[in-house]
Amino acid sequence: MSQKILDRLLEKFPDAVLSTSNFRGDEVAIVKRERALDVLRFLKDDAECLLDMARTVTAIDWLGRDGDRFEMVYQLYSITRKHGVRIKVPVPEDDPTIDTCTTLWPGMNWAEREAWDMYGIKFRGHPDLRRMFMYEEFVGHPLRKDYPKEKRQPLIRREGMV
Amino acid sequence: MQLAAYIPVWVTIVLSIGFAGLLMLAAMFLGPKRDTAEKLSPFECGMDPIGSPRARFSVKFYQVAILFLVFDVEIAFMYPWAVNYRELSWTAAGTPSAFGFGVMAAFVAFLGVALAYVWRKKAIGWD
Amino acid sequence: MGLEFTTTKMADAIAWARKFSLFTYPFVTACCGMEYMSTAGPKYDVARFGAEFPRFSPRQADLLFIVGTITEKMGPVLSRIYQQMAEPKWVVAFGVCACTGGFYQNYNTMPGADQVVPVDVYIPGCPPRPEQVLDGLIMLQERIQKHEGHSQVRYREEQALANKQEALAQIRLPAAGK
Amino acid sequence: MQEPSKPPVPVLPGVPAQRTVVLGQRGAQDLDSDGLPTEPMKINMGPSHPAMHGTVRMVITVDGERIRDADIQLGYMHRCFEKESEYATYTQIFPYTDRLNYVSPLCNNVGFALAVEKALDITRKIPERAQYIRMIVSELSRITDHLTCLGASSMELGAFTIFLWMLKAREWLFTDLEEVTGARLTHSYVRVGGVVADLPTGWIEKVRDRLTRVEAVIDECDQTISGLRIFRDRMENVGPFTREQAIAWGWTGPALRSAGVDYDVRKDAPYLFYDRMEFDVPVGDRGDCYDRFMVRMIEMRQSIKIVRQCFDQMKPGDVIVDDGRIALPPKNEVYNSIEGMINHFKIIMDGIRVPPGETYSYSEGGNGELGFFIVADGSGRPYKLHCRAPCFYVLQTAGAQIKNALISDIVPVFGMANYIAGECER
Repeated sequence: MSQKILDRLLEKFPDAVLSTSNFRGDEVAIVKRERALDVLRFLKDDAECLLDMARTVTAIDWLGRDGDRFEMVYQLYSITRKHGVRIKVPVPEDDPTIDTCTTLWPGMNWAEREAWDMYGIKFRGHPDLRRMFMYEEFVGHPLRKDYPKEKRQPLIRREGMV
Repeated sequence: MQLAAYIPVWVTIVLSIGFAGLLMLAAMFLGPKRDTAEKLSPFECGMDPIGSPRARFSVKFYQVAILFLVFDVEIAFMYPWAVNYRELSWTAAGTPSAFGFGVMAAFVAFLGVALAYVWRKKAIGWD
Repeated sequence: MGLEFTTTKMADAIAWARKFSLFTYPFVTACCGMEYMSTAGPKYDVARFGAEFPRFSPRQADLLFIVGTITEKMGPVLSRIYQQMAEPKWVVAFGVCACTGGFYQNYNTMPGADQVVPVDVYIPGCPPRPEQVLDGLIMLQERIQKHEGHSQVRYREEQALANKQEALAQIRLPAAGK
Repeated sequence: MQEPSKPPVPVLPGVPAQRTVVLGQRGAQDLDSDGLPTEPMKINMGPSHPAMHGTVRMVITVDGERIRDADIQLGYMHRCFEKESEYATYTQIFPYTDRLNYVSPLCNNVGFALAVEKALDITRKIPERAQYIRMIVSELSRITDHLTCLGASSMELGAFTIFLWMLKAREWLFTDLEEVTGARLTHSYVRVGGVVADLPTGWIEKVRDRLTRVEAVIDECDQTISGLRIFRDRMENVGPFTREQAIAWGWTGPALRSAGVDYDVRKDAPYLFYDRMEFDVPVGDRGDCYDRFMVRMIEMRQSIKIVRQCFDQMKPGDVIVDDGRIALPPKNEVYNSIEGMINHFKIIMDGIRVPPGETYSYSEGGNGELGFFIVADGSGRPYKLHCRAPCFYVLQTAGAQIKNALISDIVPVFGMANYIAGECER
């Protein structure tokens, strides 16, 4: 039902949209990183789409895949129009930064801080980009595929405890 | 001057001060003193204390505390009055008299004026 | 007999009084908190054991109830609160996360609260049923009565050490006098 | 009056550049200023605090009782749900989803099961009875969620009796759910393709009568506390939020409905058989703590209505999809036939094979829209599983809600945000 969002996207940003797909009823559009903020702003303000609620922002770590390692995922929804779309933005490993979307949806402030904490993707223009969950002394970004699951960095231990 | 009438009052005072004092002294001498630096640091929900507890705080706290004190003492005076209310409202000749009620009504009225003044000056609320 | 008889009887009497009036500091973090509510609630009422009165300041508590998962970030907090409690103090690990970290074996979950504080009674279960918690509490009360709590043992060792040093000091004095 | 020449007032290091007065040097502006100058004080409402539900650290800058700024820090209960689920098969993730929002665990189970079924594209093949059972247990779980939230918040505001009454009702539901699922709190009752076991016989009549008693307890609490002058003064227009603010900040569930937006996933994107159910969605207008309290109070009654309708419409049948690659075969088949044993072994050892692809599925959890974003790579373990936690976004605005409020307003705001550590910090 939100196929028309993808059509509008293709007609408005033919160069920015790399590909669109429809898997199990979820409309997905992969957008270039440079034009990502313009596409998101268009999706939010355009009378036709009006995606006023961003559900969640997260990242995927495609370690070992050729091409860009990270991929930002924006899950958007419109409460008035009752339709939604998923925007994915590939982010290269050597320069893991992207524009923040808190200017459009302030609700994604903490979600982006969590993506920074867990995946190490910097958000340009984020009001206060600090670690969301881990403590400052923690080194590394735990949800990356190359971070071992049980590698603890303990802050305090009783004497005699490893 | 029948000083004897006040003996129960002295007894209660001595008992209360004695009991409280005894307990505190016992705790001070018998209780184990095992102070470590960590234990003496102020409790801040488990985090390192921020700033010093000696910082200056707003005068409004003092204002609210004093006002509470005034009306608390007012209530404290009502207790002995309420206990003797039956005797106060009968004259020796057995005819009902409004003395008991009148005394407390006047007392409350005075403090009512104080309450009205404080209420209008908005000293009770916080902002 | 003399002093020892009275002190042991006195210590037992005090231990009996302490075990039935435990003031708990509920260090509640996770799902076990829901079961802690049920334990303190009307049906499984923990007040029957005298341990119902939660004190939210370590100064006034003598039983630290570690309820739920302890993460690495929470470690320093737990250790500081344990040290700010007055002796004698006891620690109960409520739930398998507090005992061994449960099925969270990862970078931010501490494998058990005893990595940071000495625990007296471990209550397994995820979350443990209120009956299990009451059983754990009874076990703790037996330990208190037998003076086997960690802080009680440490206190006795320190007393013994102090007495020994004192005895040593007396022996050396006459030699200096001659 | 000639202005006496006085030395410039030194600004204390570390204290923000606010008008600072050194005692004894009263400048002209101090005499006629309305209030006496005060200095902000930083207070640590740390992780181990009853109002902070045990795991939130908040550093508040306080001017007397008025809060100037609040910085909320999480992470004290981050249990790495997403990292753990990358190392567990789909069936093994159900116990982890129980412990996300551990106040309404079955809503999480159902939400996750729907997400995996959407990825497998078998949503239509789930037997009817299993879908009805899922609706019943998730609505009962939603009632326990609201009972705990309202009870705990009332206790934090001083109404301890409401806490005990609501806990009494919650105990009844715990025992009923325990009969079905085997556990009081961490049920892990739902499976991909259906539920583990059918309802015990006679359970429906027992729960029907139980619901009438729960409803009586809810009415009793409603009459006692909702109209109470003190309670309303503490709750009304504390942390009000407008429609636009609520949508922009990603609010969902009771919080968003209290701000005036009637968005309920069970109505907007009906899953299971919610479209056959007839229930209404309460909506507030000011978005403050009192509206959130009343929305949850009314929602409990709607959930009871839904459960009753499910009981009426439910018919006997099997409770899990009979597809060897997804559901475990019945035990006698496992021991007596080769196919059964192979199926059983394949599913247990390397999990349910979900075809590669990404799906986002959402359902109405206790606190709002609970979403699961699954990236499957064809193996039995998800490549990535992200959980959209509804109270994560409501708590984000707690700092804004209590700005310029009194310290005592922190308690209702945190109570009504229904901050659940497991779900918020995953």
